[in-house]
Order: sequence, then C-alpha cells, then structure tokens
Amino acid sequence: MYAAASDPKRARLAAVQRLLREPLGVFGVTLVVLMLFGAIFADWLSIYEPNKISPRDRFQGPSWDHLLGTDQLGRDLFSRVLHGGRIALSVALFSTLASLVIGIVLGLIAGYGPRWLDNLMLLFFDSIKSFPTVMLALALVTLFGPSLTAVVIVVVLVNVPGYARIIRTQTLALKESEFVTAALSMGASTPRILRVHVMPNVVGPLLILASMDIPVVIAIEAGMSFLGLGVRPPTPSWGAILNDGFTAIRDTPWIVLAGGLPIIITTLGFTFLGETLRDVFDPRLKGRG
Amino acid sequence: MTAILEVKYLEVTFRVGPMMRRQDLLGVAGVSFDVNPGETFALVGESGSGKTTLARAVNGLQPISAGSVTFQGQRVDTLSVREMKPLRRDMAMMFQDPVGSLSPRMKVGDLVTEAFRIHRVEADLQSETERLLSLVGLTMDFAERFPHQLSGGQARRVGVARAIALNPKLVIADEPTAGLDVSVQGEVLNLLGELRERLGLAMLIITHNLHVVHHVADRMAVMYLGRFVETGPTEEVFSAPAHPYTAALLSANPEPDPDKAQDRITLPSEVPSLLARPEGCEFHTRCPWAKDKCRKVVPDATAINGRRVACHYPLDEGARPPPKKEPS
Amino acid sequence: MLSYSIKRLGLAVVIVSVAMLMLFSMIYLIPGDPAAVALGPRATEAMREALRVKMGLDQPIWVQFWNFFINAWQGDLGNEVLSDRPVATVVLEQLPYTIALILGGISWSVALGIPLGCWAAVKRGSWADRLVGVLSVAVIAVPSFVVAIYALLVFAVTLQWLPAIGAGEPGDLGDQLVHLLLPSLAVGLGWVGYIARMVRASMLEVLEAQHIRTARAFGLPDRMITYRYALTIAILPTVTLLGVGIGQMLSSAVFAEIVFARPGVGKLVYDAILTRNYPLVTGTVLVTTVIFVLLNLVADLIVGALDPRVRSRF
Amino acid sequence: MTVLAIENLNVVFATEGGDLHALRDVSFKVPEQRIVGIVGESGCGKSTLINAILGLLAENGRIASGSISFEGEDLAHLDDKAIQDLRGPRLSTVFQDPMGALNPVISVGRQMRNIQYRSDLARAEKDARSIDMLRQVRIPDAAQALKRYPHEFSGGMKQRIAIAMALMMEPALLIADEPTTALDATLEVTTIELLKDLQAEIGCSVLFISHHLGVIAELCDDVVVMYAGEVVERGSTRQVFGNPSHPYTARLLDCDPARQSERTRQLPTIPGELPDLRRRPEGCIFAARCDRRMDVCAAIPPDIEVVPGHVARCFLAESQ
Repeated sequence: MYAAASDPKRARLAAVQRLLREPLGVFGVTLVVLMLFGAIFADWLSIYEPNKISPRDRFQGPSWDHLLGTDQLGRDLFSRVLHGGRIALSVALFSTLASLVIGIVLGLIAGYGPRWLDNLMLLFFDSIKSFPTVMLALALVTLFGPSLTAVVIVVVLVNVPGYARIIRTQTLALKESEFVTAALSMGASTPRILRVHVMPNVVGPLLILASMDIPVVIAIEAGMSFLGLGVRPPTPSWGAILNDGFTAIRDTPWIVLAGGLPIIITTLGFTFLGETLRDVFDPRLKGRG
Repeated sequence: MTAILEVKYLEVTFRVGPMMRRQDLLGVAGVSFDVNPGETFALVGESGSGKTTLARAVNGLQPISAGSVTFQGQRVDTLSVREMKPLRRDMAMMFQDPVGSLSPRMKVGDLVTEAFRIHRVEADLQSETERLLSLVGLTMDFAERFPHQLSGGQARRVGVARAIALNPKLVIADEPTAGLDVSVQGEVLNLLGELRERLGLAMLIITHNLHVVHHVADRMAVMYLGRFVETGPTEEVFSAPAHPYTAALLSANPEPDPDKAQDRITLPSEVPSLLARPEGCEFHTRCPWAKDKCRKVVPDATAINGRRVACHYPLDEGARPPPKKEPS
Repeated sequence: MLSYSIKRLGLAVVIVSVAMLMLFSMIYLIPGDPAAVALGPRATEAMREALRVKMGLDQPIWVQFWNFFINAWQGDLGNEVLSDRPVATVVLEQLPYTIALILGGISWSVALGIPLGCWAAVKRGSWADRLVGVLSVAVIAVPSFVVAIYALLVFAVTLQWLPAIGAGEPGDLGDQLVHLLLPSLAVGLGWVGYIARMVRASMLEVLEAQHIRTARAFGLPDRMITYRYALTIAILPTVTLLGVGIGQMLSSAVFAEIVFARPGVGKLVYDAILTRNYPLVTGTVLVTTVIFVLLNLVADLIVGALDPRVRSRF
Repeated sequence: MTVLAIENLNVVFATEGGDLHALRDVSFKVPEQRIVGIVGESGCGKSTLINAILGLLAENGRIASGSISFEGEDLAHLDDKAIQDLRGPRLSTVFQDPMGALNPVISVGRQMRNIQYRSDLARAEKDARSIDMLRQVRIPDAAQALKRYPHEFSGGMKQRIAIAMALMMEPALLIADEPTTALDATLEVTTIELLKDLQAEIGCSVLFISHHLGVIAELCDDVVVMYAGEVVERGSTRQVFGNPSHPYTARLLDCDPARQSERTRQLPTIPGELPDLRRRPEGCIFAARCDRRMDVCAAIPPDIEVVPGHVARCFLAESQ
C-alpha cells in the first residue's frame, strides 16, 4: 500500500547491501570466495604435484614444508586439498546446473501438459525419490562403475524430482492465476505463456533453493569418493583423502583433518550464503527444504 | 440490428469429487441472452451463481457441454484454440483481481501492448503505450512500473487499457469494481462508460453489486444456481422487481440513510449446493412467498412487461412486504 | 479416513512397483554377462550357461521382469552369489542393527529438535532464536560421514571414552547401547537442525494465522495458544518431514556402519558392491526402498489422523 | 456510562522508510449499549485501531501517546497479562475472514470449551452453554455441531459460530471487524440482523468496523469516519449522514452508488491518492484531495463541534 516506486536494479543493489550487512552472509561469502580462489588457482598455490608419490615423505605431520602433512604415499595433502576443491566445486556447479535445466523442463511439462502425463511423471518422480540417496548411488555405481560421471548422474537423479516438483506445483498454481487466464483470453500461445508469464515467476525461487543444495552435492561427491565409488585414485578428492586418512586414523589423525575440514568449510560457506540470499531476496521461502 | 453476441441454451458441467464418487455439477444450467452492438448487458448474482463461469464460457476459456455461443455471426464454441485466436482481437476480457490479473514481472508498458505482440500487429509500441495510457488517464511514468507498484484503481485502469488495445467490439468485464474502494469504483465505471461511448463498445458486465448495474447497464439478468431468474431492461427491473430473489437482492443493499425505512426481505437459510438442486422452483427453499406449487413444479420463464421471469407468482407492487415468518 | 488410507496404500504399492521396474532395468543394463561376472574368469562356458538358465537369463526380458516382480512381491529376492543363501534372509539378519541405529538417531534428534524449534519460534528475533538458527544450519550443512569420522576421532581414538567399532556383545544390552551412542550421534546430528528449523518455520507461519489472532482476542492463555492451538498444526509438516527423514537416515546409516564397522544393511550393501554380489545389492536396495515408502506412508497416515481437513478430502 | 473512551491516540510503526504515523489524535467514545460504527476506506487505520485496543499491535508498532480507557482502565498502559485477562470476558472480537477465524484442527465444541477456560463449570455444563450459544446464532443441530470441525461449515455458518464464540462470555464490548464483508449480500443482511438481536439481548456495546456505508447506517447508533489515520468526523449516525460536515464524509456519501437513486452515467469520485503516512502532510490530512481547500488548511484543523456530540475536524465545520 505504501510501496514506494523503485526499479528492480536499485532493489537488487539494496539486497546486496543487506546481504553484506548480515554477519552470517559475510562469513559465508568469505568462505566461498576462499574456497573458489583456492580451487581456481590450485596450480599456482600448490608447491607440490598433487599426485606425486614420494615414499620417503610418507605420514609426515603438518609442517612448513607440508602445511597439512602428507599421506601414506607421501603426497602433499595441501596440494591435494586444493586440487580436490576443483573437483568438488566443478562437480557441484555442473551437476546443479544440469539438474536445474532438466528439472525446469520436466516441471513445466508436468505442470502445463495434460493431466495423464502429469500423473505419470509424478509417479516417476516419487519412485526415484523412494530410493534412499546413498542406496540409489550404490545401485548406479554397480551399473556405471566408480567414476565422476556416476556422481553427476546420481546428483541429477537425486535433485531433478524435487526441482521438477517445485516448478510443477508453481506452474499449476500460475496456470489458474488470473494473469495467465488473461493472457489466454487475449489469444496468447502456450509457448508464449510459458516463456513470458510462467518462467520468470518460477525460476527465481528455484535458483535460490538450488544454491542451497550445492553443499548437499559436495557432500554426495565427497561421500561417494570416501566409499571409493566416486573419483578413481589417484585423482585428488576430499572424500578420497578422508578415506586414505580413515584407514590410518589411530596414528595419523591429520589426514582426516585435511580431508574433512575443507568439506566443512565449503558446505558451511555455501549454506550460510544460500540462507542469507534467500532471506534477502525471497523471505517467503524461509524454512523450506 | 443483429446482436453482436448470442448465447443460446448454454450449459457448463463440471466433474467434481474424488475418483470413486465423481459427480457432474451443472455450473451454468441453460441460459440464453444476446448483447447488441454498443449495448451494456449485466449479469448479476451472488457467489456460486455461475456468472463468472458463464463469462468464461462466452470467452472460450471454459468448454461448454450444451448450447451455443455466437459472436459476430460466427459460432465460437466449436472453434479450436487456433481458430479462436483472430476472434479474440474483437472480444476482450477483464478479470476480477485488478493487480492479480497483471503478470507480476512485466512492466505496465509491456502489459498494455501485449495484445499487439500476441496478434503480431505492426505498430509503434511506444506511441501505442502513450495513447492507451492517456486513454485511461495514466501518465507515461506508469509505463516503467510493475503491477505491485500500482494502487487498485491504477491497476484496474491498466487492465482497461489492455482490454481496449486492439479496439475490440465486445468487452467482458468480470467484477470491474471488485477490490476497489467506493471513491475509486466511480472512476473505473465512469472510464468504462466513457470508452463505451467513444469506441462504440458492447459490454458484458459480471457483478454482484446491484448499484453498479443500475448506473451502467442497459439490460440485465439475475442469476441463481446457474439459471436466469429474471431478465429485462435495468430501469424496469430496479423499479419493480418481479422475481422474489431479485427483490431480496435489491433490498439487501441498504442505502446509507438511517431515516429510510428499510422494507427488508430476509432470506432464510443458505444457498443450496449445486450438487443437491432443490425440486420444483430452485429458489423455493429461501423464498418467503413460496407455496406448494413452487416446491413441486419447475417454473418456466414467462414474459412480463418486457421482462422474462422464472416464477409461478411474480411480484407486483402490492405483493410487498413479505409475509412474516419465524426464522428457520 | 478408510478410503484415504486405502488410496494412500495403493499409491505406495504402485511406487514400489515402479521402483522395482527401475531397479530391474538397471540390472539389465549392467554391462557384461551377470553369470560371467558371478562365476569369475575361471568358469567354463557350460557352467555359465547353466547359471544363466538357473537365473532365468535365457528367457525374454519381459518374462524375466515378470518373474523378478512376482518373486520380489512374495519376498523372494533370489540367492546371493557367495554363499547361495536367500537374499531376503541375509538382509533380514542385518536389518535390526540398522533399525536400532536409525531409531537411536531419530529419537534424540526429535527429542532435541522439536523443543528447540518451538523455543526459537516463541522467542522470535531474540539471541536464542538466532543461535538456534545458526546452529541448525551449521549441523545440517556438515555431511554425516564427516561427523561420524570426527566423532570417532575425538571420542573413540583421542579421548577413548566410547568404543570405536562393532555393535557390542550380542545379548549384552548395555554394551550394545554404548556402541550405539556414537553412530546415532552421527546420523542424528543433522536432523536436530532440520527438525528445529522446520518446527520453527511452521510455528511462525501458524502463529501469524488469523485463527491464532482470534484465539488471542478471546483471551486464551499463551501456553494454550502455543501448545494446543499452534503446535498441533505446526507439527504436521514435521511429521511428513520425519517420514522422508528416516528414509534419508538409511543413507547416513551406510556411512555410520562403515566408519564404525557395525553390522547392518549399509555395510552389507557396501561389501556386496565391492565383491560384485549383484543380487545382494539389488535385494538390499529394494528392501530399503520398501521400508522408505512404508515410512512415508505411515507419516502421511499420521498426518491424516491428526488433520481433519486431510481426512475429509478423500 | 462510557464503555470505551479513546483520547488523542497516536500509533507509530517503525518501517524501513522511516516512522509511519498510522493513527493521529484519534478520539471517540463508545457509550454503554450503543453500536458505534467506524467507516473508512482501505488505509484509513481501522485495523491499526482495533489492534491497538486489543493490545495486538505488530512488533514494530507502538502507542506513542494518548489513552484507551476501557471500563476505567487504560489499555494503552496495561501490561500484556492484564489485557489478556480482559480479552474474552470483557472485550471480544469477530474478525473479517470467516474461513480463517477458527482453528482448523480442533473441533468446534472444544474451541468453545477452551474459551470458557476461566469458568469452574463442569465440562458438560460448558458444552450446554456452547450449544445454547450456537442455537442463538441459528446453527442447525447445535449439539451435533460441537463434534464437527470448522471446514465442515459454510462461510456464513462459520461467521455465526465466530460470533457465538465472541459473545459467549457476555463481554461489555464486542469489536466487529468487517464481519460481513466476505459474505454475500443476502447473507450479510441476515448476519447483521442477528448481530443486532444478540446485542440487544446481551446488552453489550459494539464497535462495528465497515467500509459499507449502507450497513453502518442500518446498524449503528453512532458513526466515526476515518481517513488516513485520523477521525475526520464523528457523531450520531443521523447527524453525520444527514448533515455531513467534513468534505471527506460528504464526498464519500456521494460516491456510494446506492445514494444515486437516479440513473447516472457520471458517478462521483474522489480523485487523488492517500497521502504517504511516513511523510504526513503538515496541515489537514484531506487537503490534497479536497475541492474546498483553503489557505488555512495548511494548518491542522481543530475538532469543531457542530452540534453537541457531532464533531468534524475541518475549518469549514460551523457550530450551530
């Protein structure tokens, strides 16, 4: 009622300012930027080859030479953690993006298409979701063998039903809304209605929810690699480092620390960032998922 | 003069209920009327009377189960979406919620010219925006605003501009004053009246507000449970309602004058469910004058003083006030 | 309520069937000959052929699926490769350990999460609310296997307060409970956060509702409004969430069982993958899926029983 | 005797764009056993006024000055617990939306029993009272109705149940916040008549909020006209509707299409928009939209008593 006229650009700017005023948001941004920086410049920052085996240096504790110590093959853990970040972040971004695209398309089809197709798709979404995540991952690995592709497919399969359902529900609601009916009565075609009237109203909230799923994806990658079902050795991955360390946890605890801390830092960073983003841009979504 | 819109024996059926107990519900139960060029016709009824469904059926947004809709001499109820599209240039519709019927992420400028884009009409959209906004009394500043930045009255004006963008012959307006304050309702009604004169529009107005009808409509129909109970020239219906339901509706809108004696007709009980339509005259469960015949025999619409009334015992002046009855 | 339950049960059956179909097509798509894989490289062609006939692989695909489908519904999930014992028996042996773990995890997270969420909602905007908020988000963010490993490192290796591996002596309930502590901490921690957040959010939503304002306007005491008017509604989404949550805990349980070297279905399926014991893998996945679907069903039925609106919709 | 007397009430909300002065110097009285109507369009401050009386202002709102005296106690300075003790037995409310007013997961009977939680009556006696109240609001089969849940009733019935609940403790004052707006016209009149009957029977006062001038004229003894957070005119309904002394009241009455018995193509309107209450204009709140604006209107007009009991906040109002 008292809404002052303001253009969206300024509103967006104001939102960013508000984000930077939230201590948690700043904390999240810092952690994320730190991890991104480490991952992007991994080659410059690491002194050692991440996969270089050096039997003389095995099981060394943290020192100035090896900031996080070395593992059972004498590989420098700091270098491996930086390169592992690359894997974790690129898997997270790529598979989230893929799930988003597939989820949006399927959701729009289910929401705007005929009833029977909607019901059929819902049944498939529900069935996929009825597999516990890790069980689904395990079943898929038996199919594809351990690989990053398997990780991406697992993530997509896990995310898509949820995303598609959100898009579908919102599309169904919008389909009944007066402004879509109004467009219909003006003679707008289905593609135009989806493009102009539906898409802009459903994608925004989903993007925020998806950004909050990035930590989950990182956890799936690390978890599968920990079980030896993700990346193949010797490729550095946080989960693989954890696995290396876990076998030797009694004598050399620094290896699990080196593998686990970046996971914690990254997931916390993305979560705090995502939460704050959501509160700032779309307070209605609070507490969902 | 041939009617621009002709509706004959129109029926709309809905399937409702869970899968096992699916039932057919008659939302609009066989109505006929026509609208002449330049004329304003009003459909009046309370919630659940089927007036909005009827409007949507006329506009081809709601499939019909029987009857016909003829627009400018062409049957439209049998057309496919694609075949219907060119006709939509001549038949515009305005929806109830002033703000909610505007796409929330489009600017007013794009909203008012959307019809040009949909129908691929070559035009200078910038100057069209200017023309349309000034027609409805808004300045060009509004072109850059989003719907949530408009007041109810302003949003309604944008809705009007959208409807008249391609110079339609018929405008269907569903509750044009809904959600607006009294001081703003007049503005919108005046605007519609003005445009009607200037552009020679025919209008079909759907509303529950009888006073609105009184000032804008040439002819009107009163709906109850999906049927017309009374149809006729507005002036005459207002001065001497013949159907008890019309009379009750009229008396249910008290005038803001404490000194006016209110011959109130109070209707007992509530509107029956469309799934359990009463026998005989469907209004008998609430009619203060109901007699035995009303409970058994369905009344036909009969012509009385240039009106059509579906009642066994239509009211004349002397029939009021209603017989006193214990409230049930 | 009865027709609602029947309908919901029917849906569960259909979902499990579709899940079976998916699982079956997955097995079918596995590259290579399952018989060859099962028997190893030293088997003769005749042995492979015999096994193929035994496993029904010589039949057309739809017959294979139909047999798989019918057998699975009857509880026959085939025999596992190593010992040739029925998969169902093997899985059922391991199931109680996993159920105990999940019950441990869910009960402490519910016991802590619901009061925390309520408290945060009632004290909305206070430092307590903010603290609960940050902590919930933090524990949700950290993956459960990292929690498991670190808990093992701290409490079992460094401090040596709690046992590191195994499920405890059979028959010794106290020992088994002690062995359950760390794993259920690991699987439950994130859920404390989920539940607290969910309860807080739905409490806040309900507290804004018109009927709560009406209840206040009638002068009802705050305690009655919070616990009898608001929480009874706010708890409903949490019940649904728990249905999903217990299922997702099956995932965390896999990690917890591996990290703490506990018996259970998670450990079972992991070992089966490493030994390429495919019938055991699909059998276990199927059993856990059925459990998951059943839990969701139960959650929905509970919501139906608590909410008259849901009951009447069917 | 006066049940409710509001004196110079000011309510301010802290918003991002600065303080929003939602109510300015609001004064009026609700005498015993009278029905007082508050009329105003959206944004006039009706809801804020009710919330201030009930002690249910949003967290960012506060009573900046003034008093709300109810049966001798100042609600503006009472602590939450004390106000809560008044709500229900002395001061009760019916809200606009019948759909959301009742708790959806608690049976009607139990909700009605809960309202009587202060009483020592046995459960059966409380239920008997509930049944009695439901009969009074003409709910068919009242005993059965206790076992049912709100969604099983129609909108009109829900609103009548809400009225029954509000009047169950026989309060001194009933606040009715647009109780009939969501209802159809024919239901609206029956509900209003019901309210009138119950008021006479219980002998309480009613503060009836509505934007519907006809309903106010029909139901209320006195009327208070609000615009943008101020009371621009108040008096008996006959005085105010018969001799509107503030230009806003006069124009508002003109706008009601029900007043034009003659058919007209040009309906009267009030052009312009509500002022932004974060930057409240210096002088008369209505000046920007007033067609009888004068130079003096740059100052806040005094409350002028036209005849005893009939007050208008306008320089043009004249004492007679």
